[in-house]
Amino acid sequence: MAVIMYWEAIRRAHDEEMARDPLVICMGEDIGVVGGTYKATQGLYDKYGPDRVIDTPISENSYTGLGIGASFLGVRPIIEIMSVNFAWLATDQIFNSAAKVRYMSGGQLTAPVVIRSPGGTAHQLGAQHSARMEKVFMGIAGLRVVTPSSPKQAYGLLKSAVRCNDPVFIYEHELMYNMKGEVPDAEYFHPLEGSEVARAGKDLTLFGYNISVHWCMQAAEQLAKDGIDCEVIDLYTLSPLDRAGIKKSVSKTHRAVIVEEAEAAVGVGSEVMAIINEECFFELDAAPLRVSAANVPIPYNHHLEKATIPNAKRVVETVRKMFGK
Amino acid sequence: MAVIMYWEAIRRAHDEEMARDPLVICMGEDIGVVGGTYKATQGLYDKYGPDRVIDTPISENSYTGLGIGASFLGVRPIIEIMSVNFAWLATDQIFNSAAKVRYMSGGQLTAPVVIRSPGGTAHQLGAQHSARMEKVFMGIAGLRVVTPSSPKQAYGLLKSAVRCNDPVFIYEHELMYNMKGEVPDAEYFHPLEGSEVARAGKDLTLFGYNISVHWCMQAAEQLAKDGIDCEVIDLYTLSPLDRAGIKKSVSKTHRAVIVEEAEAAVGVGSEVMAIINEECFFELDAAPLRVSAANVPIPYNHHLEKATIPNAKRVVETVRKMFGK
Amino acid sequence: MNAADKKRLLREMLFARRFEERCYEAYVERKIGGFLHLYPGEEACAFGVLDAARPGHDYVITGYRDHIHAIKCGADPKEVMAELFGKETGSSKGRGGSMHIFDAKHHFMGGYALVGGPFPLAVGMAKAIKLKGGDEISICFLGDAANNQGTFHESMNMAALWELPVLFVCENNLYGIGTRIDRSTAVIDQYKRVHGYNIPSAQVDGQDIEKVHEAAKIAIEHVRGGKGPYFLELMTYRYRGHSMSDSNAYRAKEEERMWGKRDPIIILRDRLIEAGEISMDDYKLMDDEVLEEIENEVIKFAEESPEPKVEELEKYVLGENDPYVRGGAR
Amino acid sequence: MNAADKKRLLREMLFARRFEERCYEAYVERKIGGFLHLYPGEEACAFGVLDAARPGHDYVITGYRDHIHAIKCGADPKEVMAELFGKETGSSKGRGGSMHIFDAKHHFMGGYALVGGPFPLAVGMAKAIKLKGGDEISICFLGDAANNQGTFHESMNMAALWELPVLFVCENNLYGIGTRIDRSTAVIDQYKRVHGYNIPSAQVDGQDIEKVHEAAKIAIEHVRGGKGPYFLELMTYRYRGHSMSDSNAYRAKEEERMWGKRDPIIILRDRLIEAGEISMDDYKLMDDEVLEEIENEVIKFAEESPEPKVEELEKYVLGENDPYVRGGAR
Ligand SMILES: Cc1ncc(C[n+]2csc(CCOP(=O)(O)OP(=O)(O)O)c2C)c(N)n1
Ligand SMILES: Cc1ncc(C[n+]2csc(CCOP(=O)(O)OP(=O)(O)O)c2C)c(N)n1
Ligand SMILES: [Mg+2]
Ligand SMILES: [Mg+2]
Repeated sequence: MAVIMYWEAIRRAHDEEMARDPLVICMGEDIGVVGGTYKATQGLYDKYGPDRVIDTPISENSYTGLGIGASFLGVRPIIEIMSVNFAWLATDQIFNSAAKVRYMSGGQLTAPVVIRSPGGTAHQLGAQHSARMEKVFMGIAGLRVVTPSSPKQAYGLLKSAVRCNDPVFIYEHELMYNMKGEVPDAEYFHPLEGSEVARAGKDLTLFGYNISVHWCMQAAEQLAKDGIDCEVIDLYTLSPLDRAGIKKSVSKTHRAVIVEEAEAAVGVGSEVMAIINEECFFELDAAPLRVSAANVPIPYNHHLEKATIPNAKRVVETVRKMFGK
Repeated sequence: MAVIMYWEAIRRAHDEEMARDPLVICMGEDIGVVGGTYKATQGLYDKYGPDRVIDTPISENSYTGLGIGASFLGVRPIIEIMSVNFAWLATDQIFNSAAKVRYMSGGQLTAPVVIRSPGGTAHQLGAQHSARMEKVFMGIAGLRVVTPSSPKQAYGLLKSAVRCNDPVFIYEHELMYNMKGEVPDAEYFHPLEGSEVARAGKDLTLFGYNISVHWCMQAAEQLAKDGIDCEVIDLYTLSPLDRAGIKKSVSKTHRAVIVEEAEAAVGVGSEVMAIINEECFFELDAAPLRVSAANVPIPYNHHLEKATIPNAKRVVETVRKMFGK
Repeated sequence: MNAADKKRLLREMLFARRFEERCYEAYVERKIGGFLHLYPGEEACAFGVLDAARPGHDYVITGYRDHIHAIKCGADPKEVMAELFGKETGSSKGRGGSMHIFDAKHHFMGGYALVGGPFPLAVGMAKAIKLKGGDEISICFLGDAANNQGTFHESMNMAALWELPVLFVCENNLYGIGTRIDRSTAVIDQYKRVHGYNIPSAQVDGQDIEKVHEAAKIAIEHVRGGKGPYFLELMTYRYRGHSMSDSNAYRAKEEERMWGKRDPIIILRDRLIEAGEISMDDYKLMDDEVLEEIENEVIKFAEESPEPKVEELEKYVLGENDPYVRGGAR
Repeated sequence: MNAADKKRLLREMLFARRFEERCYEAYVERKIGGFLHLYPGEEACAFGVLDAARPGHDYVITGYRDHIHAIKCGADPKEVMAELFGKETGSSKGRGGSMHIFDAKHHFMGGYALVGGPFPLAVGMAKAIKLKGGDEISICFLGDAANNQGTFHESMNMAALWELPVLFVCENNLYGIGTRIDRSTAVIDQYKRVHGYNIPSAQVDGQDIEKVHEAAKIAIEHVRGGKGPYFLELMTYRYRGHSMSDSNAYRAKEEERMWGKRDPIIILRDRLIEAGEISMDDYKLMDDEVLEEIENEVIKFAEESPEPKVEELEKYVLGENDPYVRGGAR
């Protein structure tokens, strides 16, 4: 198994799918000649040409809509939105067209588009470039939402998303493109539904997704030294959330902390808590807790920014508090 | 106290605020000559003229942005988005400009806009005209979100929202404009934060907002006959949610059911549950439950539509189930 | 256009008119719900353009005022009516409703309810056609007021930039709901608005189907010939309110009278009578036949069709048994 | 423009150039974080237009490439630099950063990071001015690629329709990040794109501050005179990458050389030297003074200023003690 970076994994998935099927195309701002802000499409322009690797004008709603329209006729566009902050502009087409067309046409049309976009708070990008929009995407019927926490997932989720007949939103992370990890040499399709036990444990479940999985893993190591054995669940699918996986883990550990990069309100944390309440309330030995961002537009100043976003330390503190330590 | 309709209450608030302050204006599609799809601005065009009662082109993102820009200079626009389904198009300006400008300017600029829009599933309007977007708006730092369940609230919340220096989103409901209710004859300002005990009870708390308050009230009456005494909490403020009010009621009744018109995922229900878990988990005698919409784009067919959206009957059934009846 | 074509089109337009009027009645009878946007007055637009195109082959998309476009593409009027009645036999299995008629097998790619939403979808279909190398074109019908939406601008730019085979048809009925075009739009002539994208365009009387047909032929030849997009503005008028809930109070009676005299069906009928191709009695007979067909076949079918099953509420949200959801067919 | 004005503007532009170059260094030294978009090469645009306007009085808004526009409006360069350093004394109290410089008291209404976002905000400010009856105008600076955003179209239409006092200045540097204008835009001459809204426009050499100033005077007279919006396209070039993370690899070296010879500062300097208004030594002295001021005042201030307090993280999200939050002052 080769060790490659997250962006390389995404690039590889693009390349393989485009080589296989001439109707797989990719599009977005600066993805062609430049090869993508995060290099996810590097070299593809030279290989597949401008008709299939399309540098779009700055017109998020319409180029997304264009991809959706093309998908009605069997084209499989992989649409990059350079940063999820700009995705607000495209929500109309994503939610009103892609997510609804199958239903409102009584199953006649499908919109097999993949929309990829990095979210998250990177380094001092400020209020308008640090959005975490996962919670918005995961609340919409008709849209699948997945979010890779590793190069392997980044590769395998994109592969499956391209082939799946439903619209899939892939929420990547600006800080993770250079992360390294093993990716199978053989073609690999990651499931679009489910969750993964990133670390088995018995005392408490830490729920993470995307970057917060890593905070959870670090925290778990730290907590192991205190004698608290954490299970870490990687929620790589945000919609539909893996109710069975959540139930299974909490039924075993009886405690839960959900770690999310976004502000708490109506987020991944609240939904996971609601599922826990619905699925296994009486299994709980303590009130589940959330570790979330401060409820502010992201400040530019480095210290303020750091104070806004959760990290492993805050996870550790929260867990210790739960155990009264 | 006069008994007037919800739309009349909104119209009255517009009229009073416009009469008082020449910098209060209103804008939106067909709000002028036609007087608004739901009559919320009826007669104002003739009274205040086209410079202050502005029929806009169909350009949701930009006319909302226009209102926001005007508000930087002290104008107080009341912006109507004809239906919340179209608000996706304006989310960029609402969230990226209005909600963030105060923070990212270090407090120099404020965006005292009011954005009003009816959401909800009315009668057979289909997938693209039946959105319930409350959960999207309430997850954004820097934006206040309120939602009136009665003419009095509709009047008083708009009055306060116009005067408040923060951007306020008012989530109305297509099915409620003709609802009648008492509105104080004297000028009245409803608080923009908090919640109301719509019905006091001791056995269980039903949480509702906007139209679902009415389902809760009907259900409570029904359940009273079964000997279950429900408290109904009207969450007229969706952001920030009234943590203290939620805690107080659940600490008294020890049981909670949250009733929302939207699909469950990352919604009002999940957030209220999370707050209950955080604030008063050990007060609970039963797992809290949600009554939510089916997870589908809204179907046109009347029976399917009815099966999608909660109602008083489903609330009653859920409560009975909780009591094992 | 020869005499036979004209007669056929007269019947088709008359059918469309009666179909829509019958919808009106059915709405009043509460057989149809939701928002209902009718087409009377504008028939020459859809029929003139699509008769010059290849309906069923070219891909067509439009807004919420969509019944007639669907029918002209080949959708069975019975299924369209059944859709309005919310029945399982409807074009969209009762899930879509009036604003969301679909008939994919006849390449009618749907009615959409967000104003401006179909622009990019149409351009995307054109992109797909070009990529696949087909000889279809993409045709997008939308109203005048839709042109103020940002998607108009973004879509025109991309269509022109990439020389995509898409024909934009602007049904300019002078109003967006109750707002007259000069109150929403700085430049009233819509065909001029595409000059900023180097898209060729024309403005034509939308009440005279022969003129529409002629202009559409030129436009379609351009688009199908691989020369990129074209924008055709048709000046027309709707005889009813914007939708059923609209009283039309904002329109001057004089204006309505003026346009009433320019009824596309009457214009064509009188021309055929004048040319001795049909008599007034022929026309009346035609009308009777149409009315009977609508009543005895279309309405009957819709009435008698079954409702969707409530147990199937969650069907069509996502695909069923998609192997890649489980990580591929292993 | 008289000689004194030219000399003053030369110094202002030189200051801007050195300011930006110093930002570059500070970024490399990791004193500045985030995205940093610099202005070298384009100075004649901001200075030519704003010198013809009333900076501090007229309302100005722009994108993320905003330091210099803020300074020309009257923002203290020390505070701008402190903002870039993320300090409490910064223009936006360290909360905004490079892309979000604000100086409301000088009517610099901010830098915004969503491409196309300022268009409607600028039109809204113009609406407010008109409503309040002031003699200010609203000035919106944005790049060429921003014109492909839907907000361009929507905003132009509303500005023209309501004849609002707004001047749109397009800083056309031929690229949107790495995408050359002809690869994103069907009609390359941006001033032509506003014909579809009946907005008067002009295209001018953006490297020659005198030409910019002259064109801006005409434009501003039009706008301030109550005749509605105006669109001014300035042909320019950025000498650095789009932002600090950009290598500029996509630009032809020949093109860069060609534009490098058209440096707005050198053009003005040489013209003044030729006219005998200044000597090369005067210029060098000026440069030394500017460099010293930046180092000893601007950078020093930024370096020595305090960081925001972490306890104040949640300040500025919403207003404090707003009486209407509690239902009015009772
Ligand atoms: C995005 C969006 N905004 C507003 C509406 C409400 N609306 C429906 S139709 C319409 C007028 C459209 O007029 P036009 O495009 O001229 O088409 P016409 O109805 O005249 O055929 C409006 C404002 C909508 N459906 N979608
Ligand atoms: C809505 C949105 N889409 C994309 C981006 C990413 N982006 C930042 S600047 C830029 C190019 C803008 O080019 P132009 O308008 O010509 O301005 P310039 O940088 O050349 O001055 C892009 C695509 C963004 N910030 N916002
Ligand atoms: Mg119209
Ligand atoms: Mg540029």
